[in-house]
Amino acid sequence: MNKRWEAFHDSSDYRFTPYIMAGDPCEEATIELSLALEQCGAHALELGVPYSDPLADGPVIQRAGMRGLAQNMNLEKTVKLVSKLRERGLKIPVIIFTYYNLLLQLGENRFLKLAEDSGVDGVLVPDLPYEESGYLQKMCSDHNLALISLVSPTTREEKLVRLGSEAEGFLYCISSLGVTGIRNEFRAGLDDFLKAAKQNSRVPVLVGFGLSTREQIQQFDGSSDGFIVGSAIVKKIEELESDLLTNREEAIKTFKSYIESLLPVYSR
Amino acid sequence: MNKRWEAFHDSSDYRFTPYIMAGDPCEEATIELSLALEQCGAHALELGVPYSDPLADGPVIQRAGMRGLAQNMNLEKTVKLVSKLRERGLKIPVIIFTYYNLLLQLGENRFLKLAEDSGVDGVLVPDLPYEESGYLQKMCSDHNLALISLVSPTTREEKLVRLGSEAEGFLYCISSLGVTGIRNEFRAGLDDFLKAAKQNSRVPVLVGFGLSTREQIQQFDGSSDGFIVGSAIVKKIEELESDLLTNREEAIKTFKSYIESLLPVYSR
Amino acid sequence: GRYGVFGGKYVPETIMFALEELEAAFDEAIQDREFNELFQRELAIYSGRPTPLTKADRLSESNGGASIYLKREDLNHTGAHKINNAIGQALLAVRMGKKKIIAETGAGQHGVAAATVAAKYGLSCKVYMGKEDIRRQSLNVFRMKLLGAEVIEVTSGSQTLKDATNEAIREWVAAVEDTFYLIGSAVGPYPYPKMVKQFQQVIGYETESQFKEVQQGKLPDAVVACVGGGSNAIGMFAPFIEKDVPLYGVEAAGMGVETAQHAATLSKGSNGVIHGSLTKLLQTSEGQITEPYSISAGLDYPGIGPEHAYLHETKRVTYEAVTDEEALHALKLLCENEGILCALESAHAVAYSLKLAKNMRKDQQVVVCLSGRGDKDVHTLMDFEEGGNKDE
Amino acid sequence: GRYGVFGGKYVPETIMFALEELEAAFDEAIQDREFNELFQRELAIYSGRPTPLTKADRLSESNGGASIYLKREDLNHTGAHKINNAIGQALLAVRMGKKKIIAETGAGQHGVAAATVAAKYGLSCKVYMGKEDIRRQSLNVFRMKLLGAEVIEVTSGSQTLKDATNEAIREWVAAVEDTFYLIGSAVGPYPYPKMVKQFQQVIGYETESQFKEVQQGKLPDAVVACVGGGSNAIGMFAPFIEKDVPLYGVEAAGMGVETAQHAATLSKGSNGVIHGSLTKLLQTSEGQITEPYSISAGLDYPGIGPEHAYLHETKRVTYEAVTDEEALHALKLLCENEGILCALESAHAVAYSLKLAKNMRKDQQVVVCLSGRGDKDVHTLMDFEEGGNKDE
Repeated sequence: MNKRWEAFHDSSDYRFTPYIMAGDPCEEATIELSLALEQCGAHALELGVPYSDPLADGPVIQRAGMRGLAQNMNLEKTVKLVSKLRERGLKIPVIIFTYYNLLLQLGENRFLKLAEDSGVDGVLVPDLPYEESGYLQKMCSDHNLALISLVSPTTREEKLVRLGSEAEGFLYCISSLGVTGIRNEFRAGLDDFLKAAKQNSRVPVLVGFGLSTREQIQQFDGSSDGFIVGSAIVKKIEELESDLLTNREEAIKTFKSYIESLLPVYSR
Repeated sequence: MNKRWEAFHDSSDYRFTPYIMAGDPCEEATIELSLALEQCGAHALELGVPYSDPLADGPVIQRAGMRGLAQNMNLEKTVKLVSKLRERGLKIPVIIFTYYNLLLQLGENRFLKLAEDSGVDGVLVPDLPYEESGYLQKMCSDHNLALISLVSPTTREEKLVRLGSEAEGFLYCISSLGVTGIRNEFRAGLDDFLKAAKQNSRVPVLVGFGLSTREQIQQFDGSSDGFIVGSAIVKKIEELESDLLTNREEAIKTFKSYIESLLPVYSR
Repeated sequence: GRYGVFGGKYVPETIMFALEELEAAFDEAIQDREFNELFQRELAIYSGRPTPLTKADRLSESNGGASIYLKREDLNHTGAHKINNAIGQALLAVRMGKKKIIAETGAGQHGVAAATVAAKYGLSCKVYMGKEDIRRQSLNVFRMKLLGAEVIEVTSGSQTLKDATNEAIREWVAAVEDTFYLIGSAVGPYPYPKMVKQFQQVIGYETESQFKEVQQGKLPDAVVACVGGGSNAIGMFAPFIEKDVPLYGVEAAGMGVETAQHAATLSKGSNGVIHGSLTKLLQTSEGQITEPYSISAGLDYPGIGPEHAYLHETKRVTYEAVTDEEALHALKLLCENEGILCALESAHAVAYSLKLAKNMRKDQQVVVCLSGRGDKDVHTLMDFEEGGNKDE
Repeated sequence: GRYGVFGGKYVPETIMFALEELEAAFDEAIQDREFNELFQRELAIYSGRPTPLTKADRLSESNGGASIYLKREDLNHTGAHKINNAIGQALLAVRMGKKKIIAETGAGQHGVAAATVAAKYGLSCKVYMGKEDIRRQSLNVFRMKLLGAEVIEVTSGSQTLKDATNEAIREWVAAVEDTFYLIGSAVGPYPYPKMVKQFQQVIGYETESQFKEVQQGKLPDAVVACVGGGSNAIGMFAPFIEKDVPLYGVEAAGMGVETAQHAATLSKGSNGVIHGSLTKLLQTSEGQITEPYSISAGLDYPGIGPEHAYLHETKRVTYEAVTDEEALHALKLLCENEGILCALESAHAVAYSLKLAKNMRKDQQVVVCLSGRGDKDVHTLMDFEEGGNKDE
C-alpha cells in the first residue's frame, strides 16, 4: 500500500472521489480539471479511458468517451497522463477506469509496468468481475496497484464478504442497478446493503452511480466512507467544453464553483 | 336454312366474310360499315359484341371491344342493330360473334328469340366448344339460326369429321394457333388441314385468323371456300375512328377502297 | 367435367385437345403409385411437409368458446399452400414431356411458386402479370426474375389478375403444342379444378390425421378456409366433404358486401363463365365481368372455383364474407397472441373462425387453414396503418 | 465457462448473479425430460420441425463434383434457424418465472424471432435496435411492433448491432431482477454460448439422422455453415465435432479480406472481449472495436461465438471467408437451379460449398446449412443489381 492510499485511508473526511474522462475535451483540460478537483478537496481521482463499447456507462459518459476518442486518447496515453499529473503536483490516488478489452490489447503486463512507473495507484475494470480477475488481481499486487472491486445490491452475501475481505484501495458500492448516470431516486434497501458492505470491508466503502446533488451525497454520509461522482461532473465538463478548449482559466473557475456547490459542506 | 344462307351456299365466289365490332366507334358507323362491306362484295358479316374479357381475341379486337363498351354497346343492342341493318337493306347473312357469358346473362332463350326476330342468321361463340354446345345447338336449329363451328389445326380427326358433318352456315377453319390478329406467316401443314376440313364439311369451309393481305387471301383460294378477315379490317376502322365519328362519308369512302385493295380481284 | 351445373370447358377449340391430353395424363398419373410417391416425396423433402397443426392457445383463450387450431400452410417453401399445386402440376408437365410452363399471377405469389418449380425441374417459365400488379409488387417481380422466369407485362383490360389470366390463356392457345399451363387456383376449365384439388388435398388429409391424433380420433367441430379462387379451401375441405363436419368458406367482403368494393363472389355474384369455367362471378347485368376489391391480393378474383359454386348451391359448405377491417383485426390478434403473421388472405379465415368459436362450447374445436404467411403483406399493412394508399 | 482461453463472463458485477441463476436454471432444465419434450414439441408443432434435408440435384450437377444437400432452416417459422433458440430461451424464461424479455437485433431477424416467442408465450418484449438499422429495416420494425414488441432506438456508437447489444446489456443491468435477456447468437457471457448451442443443435442432430437415412448410415464428407455470431454453425456442427467429419465455417469477406470492408473475424481479428465474452474480434491495435461490413446483415458482427474461436484455434473446424460477390453469385445459382431463394448469410455457405464440392468426388456429399430464407434480402439484392446504395 503506497503513501497516497495511506493518506486516503487515514482521512476522516467523507471521501470525495470524482470521475473524469481522459482527453475530454483535451489532454491539457484533463490535467487542469484533475488539479482543480484536488484543490476542491477530492480524496482520489478516477480517470476514465475512452472506449468504443462502454457497456457499463450511461449516455453522459458515452459522449465523453466519444470526445476522448476524437482526441485519440487511449489507455497508454491515459496512463502516461498520470505521470504528467504527478509532475504538475497531483498528490491524491489516481485510479484508471478502463474496460478489459483495452487492457488486453495493450497487454496486461505492459500496462501494469507502465502504470506503476507513472504513479497510478489503482485500476478499475467494470467488465471484469471478481470471477474473471484472478490473474490481474495477483499482478496488481505485484505492481503496487489496487484492483478496485465493485459490489452491487445484487451481489450475494457470501461474495460480498469475500470481496470486502480482499478489497484494495476502496470498495466501490453500486448504489443502483443499471449503468452510470444521474438518478433522481435510489432503491429501497440501499442502506442495508451499504451497512453490510461496511461491516465486511477492510477498506473504505464508497458509494457511486447516480449521485448528482449535495442532498443525495449527504444522505449516504454515515452509511458509507465516501462517494463517487461521475456523470454529474462529466456533464458539467460537457457544458464547459468550448470554454475548456479556448478560455480554460475561466472554465476551470466555473468548474470549481460547481464542484463546491456539490460537495457536502463538512467535507471541504 | 333461310334464304340468306342459301344464297351464301350457292355462291361460286371465293366467299368474303368480314368481322367488325358492334358500336366501334358508334352504332351508326357500324351500320354504314356493314352496308359498305356488302357493297364491296361481302358474302356474310360477323358482328362482334364488346366484352370485358375477350380471351380468344388479340389486341386489335380487344381495343375495338373497349371502344364498343365505351358506347354502351351490348349483346341485346347488337342483336337489335341487325334489324336496323335489315331495315337499311342489308341482305347477306349476319352472324353474331359473342362470348358465352354475354349469352348466359341475356338468357339463351331470350337471345335466340330476339335474334330470330331481328334477322340474325347465325351465332358464333368462340369459347363454347362443341363439347359444351349441345343445348345451344339444338335451340339454334329451333330458331333458324346457324351455330357456327370452329375447327383448328389441333382438332382431332374424328372430331373434325363430326363437326364437318353437323356444321351449319359455314365451317370456320382457324388458320393458326393463338388469338385473332394479323400474322405474317402461316403454319406448315395448313393446306392438309383445310383439305381435310373441306372433305368432311357439308357446308362451305372458310379460313380465318391472321389474314390481312390480298396475297395471303389468294393463297387459300382453292383449299377453302371463303375467308374471314377481322383484325385487319378492325384496325383500319381504328385508324378511321375520328373520321367515322365526324366525317363519316369520307371515312366510308376510304374504308371501301381499303377493302377493295384487300380482296382477291376475282372475288369482287 | 361438371360440379352440378358448374365447371365445364369453355375454351377455344384450339386448346380442347390439350385439355383432353392433360386430363388423360393426369388421370393416368394419379393412378400411378410411382408418381404419387414422387409427389409426396417432393412435398416432404422440398417443401417441408407435413406442415404442423398448431393449437392457438392464447388466441382461443382470449377469444372464448371453442379452441382454434391452425393448419400451418404458411410454413411451406415460398410461404403458402400454392407450392403444393405448383409441384404437382410441374411434375405432371415433366411427365408429359413439356419443357415450357406458363402461369398467371396477381400479387405474384403463384408466379413465384411457378417460377420456383420451373427452376427446380429445369423448365422454362413465362409468368403473365398485369402492368398495375407489376408496379405494386415489384419485389415479387424481382424474385421471379431471380428464379429465371420471364415476367410478361399485361396491358389489356384492367391490367390485373383477371387480365393476366386472359393473357396466359391467349398465350396457351398460341403455344399449346409444347406448353403446359400451370393454373394457380382451383379455377379454369376442367380438368384444372379437379387437378388443383387433387394436389391441394394433402392439406385436408394431413389435417384430419393430425387432428385425430391430438383429439383421440374425433373430427373437428368446424373447418374454416378463405376462398379467392378457392384452392386452399378445396384442398382443406376435400376429406371432410363426405363426413359430418361443418365447413366454412370465407370470402373477402372488402369495404362491405353492400358496397361495390368487395370480392364476395358467392354472396353477390351470379352464374357465368370466366376463364373457361361456368361458375359464380361478379359481373354487370349485361355480363361484363367487374373488377373485385379486397385488401388481400389473393382474394380479389371476380370468379371462384366451380366446385365451390356447387358446394354453395348444395349448401354443403357455408360461405361467409369478412371485411378488410375484420381481417386486419384478426391478423393483429393472431400476431399478438400467437406470434404468427399470417397472410391477409388467411386472416379472413381467422376472423371468421373467431366469430364462430365464440359461439361454440369450450370443449369444441375449430380448425382454420392458415394458407400463407404475411411477410408479403407488410407493406400493405404499413400503408393501411398510415392511412396511405394501397399501392406501395 | 471456457472454450480453451475463450468464453468467460466479462460483465458488470450487477448481472453476475443473473448469469449464475440462469446457468443453474438452464442446467436443471436440460436435465428435465419434461422441459426437453416441451421444447421438441414446440419446435415441431409451432415451427414445423424437422426441417427437411433437400438434395440439390440440378445445382450439384451444374457445379460438378460432390453432391450438395441443403439443411432447410429457411423453412422454420419466421424464416430462419433463429426461432429454435428463441423458443428455447423463451421456454426457459417462462420456467424461471420471468415475464419480461429483452433482445438485441441488427437487421431485425432475431428481433422478430424474440417478438414472436414473446407473443406466443405471453411475455412483454423490448427489442434494442440501432437507429441506422431501424431506418434500413423498417419492415422488420413494423413486424416487431405488430407482434406487440417495443422497439427501442439505439443512438449510441455506430447505431448498429454492436451498439444495440451494448444497450440491451445496459438495460439488462438495470432491470436484471425481473428480466430475461434473450441473446440471438452463440455469443455473450457464459452460459449463453452453451445455451444457444444446446437450443440450436437440433439442426445438426436432425441433419445427421436424415443424412444417414438417405445414405445408408454414412456420414457427410463435409459440413458447411456460415458464421456471423455463429449460432447456426455451432448447432449444425454439434453432433459432428466429435466425429470424423470435415467441418467448414464461412465468414463474410465483404469487399475482400484485404480491404477494410469485411466481417472476417477469425481470418483477420485478434483476441479480445466483446459483449461479455473473450473471443476473436475486429478491433484497432488499441482495442477499439471496429465496425465490420458485409452485404449480409446477419454476418456483419465484429465478434464471434467463443466456441468458434476455440474450434478455429484447435483447427477442428476450417474457417474460410467468402466475398459479397461470391455470395451473390451463389444465391443466384441456387435460385435458378433449385428454386430456393436463400438468405444472403446462407449464400456464403452455399458459395463455399460449391468451391469445395467441385474438388471432391462424385460419390461424395457436402451438407450445407441453409440458415434462412432470402425474402428479407430482396431489397438489398434489387439495390445491388441496380448498383444503388445499400440503404433502401
